[in-house]
Amino acid sequence: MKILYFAMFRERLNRSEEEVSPPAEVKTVADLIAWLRSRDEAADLAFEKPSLVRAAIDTKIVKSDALIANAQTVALFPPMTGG
Amino acid sequence: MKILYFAMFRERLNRSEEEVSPPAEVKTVADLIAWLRSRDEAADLAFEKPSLVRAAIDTKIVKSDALIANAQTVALFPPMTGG
Amino acid sequence: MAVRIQTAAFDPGAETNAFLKATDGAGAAVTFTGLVRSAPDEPVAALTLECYEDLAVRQLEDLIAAATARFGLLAATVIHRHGTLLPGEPIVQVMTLAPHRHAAFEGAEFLMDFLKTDAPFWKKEATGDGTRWVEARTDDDDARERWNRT
Amino acid sequence: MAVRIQTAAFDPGAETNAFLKATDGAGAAVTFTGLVRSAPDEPVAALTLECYEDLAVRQLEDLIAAATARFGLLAATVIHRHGTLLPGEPIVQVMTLAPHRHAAFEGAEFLMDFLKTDAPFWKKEATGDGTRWVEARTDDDDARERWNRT
Repeated sequence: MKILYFAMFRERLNRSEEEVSPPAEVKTVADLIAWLRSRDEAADLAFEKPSLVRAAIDTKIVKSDALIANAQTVALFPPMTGG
Repeated sequence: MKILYFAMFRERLNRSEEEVSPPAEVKTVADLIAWLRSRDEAADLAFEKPSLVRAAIDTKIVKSDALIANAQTVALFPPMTGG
Repeated sequence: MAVRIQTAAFDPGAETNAFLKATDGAGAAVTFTGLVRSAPDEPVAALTLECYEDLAVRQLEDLIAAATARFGLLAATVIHRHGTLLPGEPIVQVMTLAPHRHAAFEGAEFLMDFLKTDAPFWKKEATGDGTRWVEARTDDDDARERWNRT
Repeated sequence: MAVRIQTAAFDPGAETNAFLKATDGAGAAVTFTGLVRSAPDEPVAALTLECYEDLAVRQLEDLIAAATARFGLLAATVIHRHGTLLPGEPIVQVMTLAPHRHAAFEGAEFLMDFLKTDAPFWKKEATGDGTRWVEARTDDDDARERWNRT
């Protein structure tokens, strides 16, 4: 599964994407974020406010309880500031 | 005093302006319209619905009770349809 | 702040670009362009606008001053044509510049809503059945009236 | 209906004129242009926009489809830049075409209000004090929310 990071998350993690293979008990976007935080101090800091993490699965915006099974790409990003 | 006519009024009266000298008892725009109607069958028809006559005195829009003393130019026109 | 009343055609995009020359402190610009409309159910061959030019300039300058004060506009311009126009041709263009988008949008809508009922232009449509003066619309009065409620 | 995401600069007026090429049945066109804002009290040296392009195209196409259905638009286009922009440069342009003016205005405002919160762009400002990510504004959420009430 590919994870994409944008904006402040990309900067704090110093990478724009990575391939990960989370264990079977990581079922939702919220689980995935918790698992990423458990692996890595930079990720722990970047995602310390879960209310400020937005996600998309395969270019569709989802809520944090969305299931990641079958996801090819999960994008994690801060609230959007377009326009 | 110069009277200007616009749009449907100009067409019905077949003139865009004229010089008039109303008698002293013609004090307001409404009086002026009534006096114009009394003089002329075309004007009588053109101004038969007073609620559809708008007026400006010296390029300032006024109500029908506005006084015409000191007016140099009185314009009479239908409701505006700009834009 | 500028008002232009003219019979000549104007170029909507060139006017917008000229308007956007001075944008200090601006974050938002709105251009409204009104076009001669001809629809299959209401075909119009041509539209002729008559104008009381001296009064139109005065009314539009007053409207721009009111919109500028009310919405904090940085600039506003109104261009209005008269004479005979064909379907698809621009009749009117209102442009507003503001620090933020709501002011720019509201300023432009305010100007258009008042312009419809308070600027001395009169429209005559030519259709297959001859010509007729366009009547003032009560929904234009309603659109204008909403600004007195808010 | 068109969405363009690009790093290249665009010409606001030329885009409006291209958009106004096909105006059958249209009476009203609105162009909104968002500019990089630098004010004396909040000076900005440059603004860098980051974008998730595949998601942005999808989100903007969905927003245009929603606005078109809701307001009966005849056409709508969104152009959005990313990369580094200087004060006064256009960031975003939304254009709508409709039979009448309220639909054109409302369609453009709807698109801008949703674009602010639902299009995956992130802004980073460079000022005299360094750079900082622009935080999402709660009044942008409020602006978006009003369309769910009406």
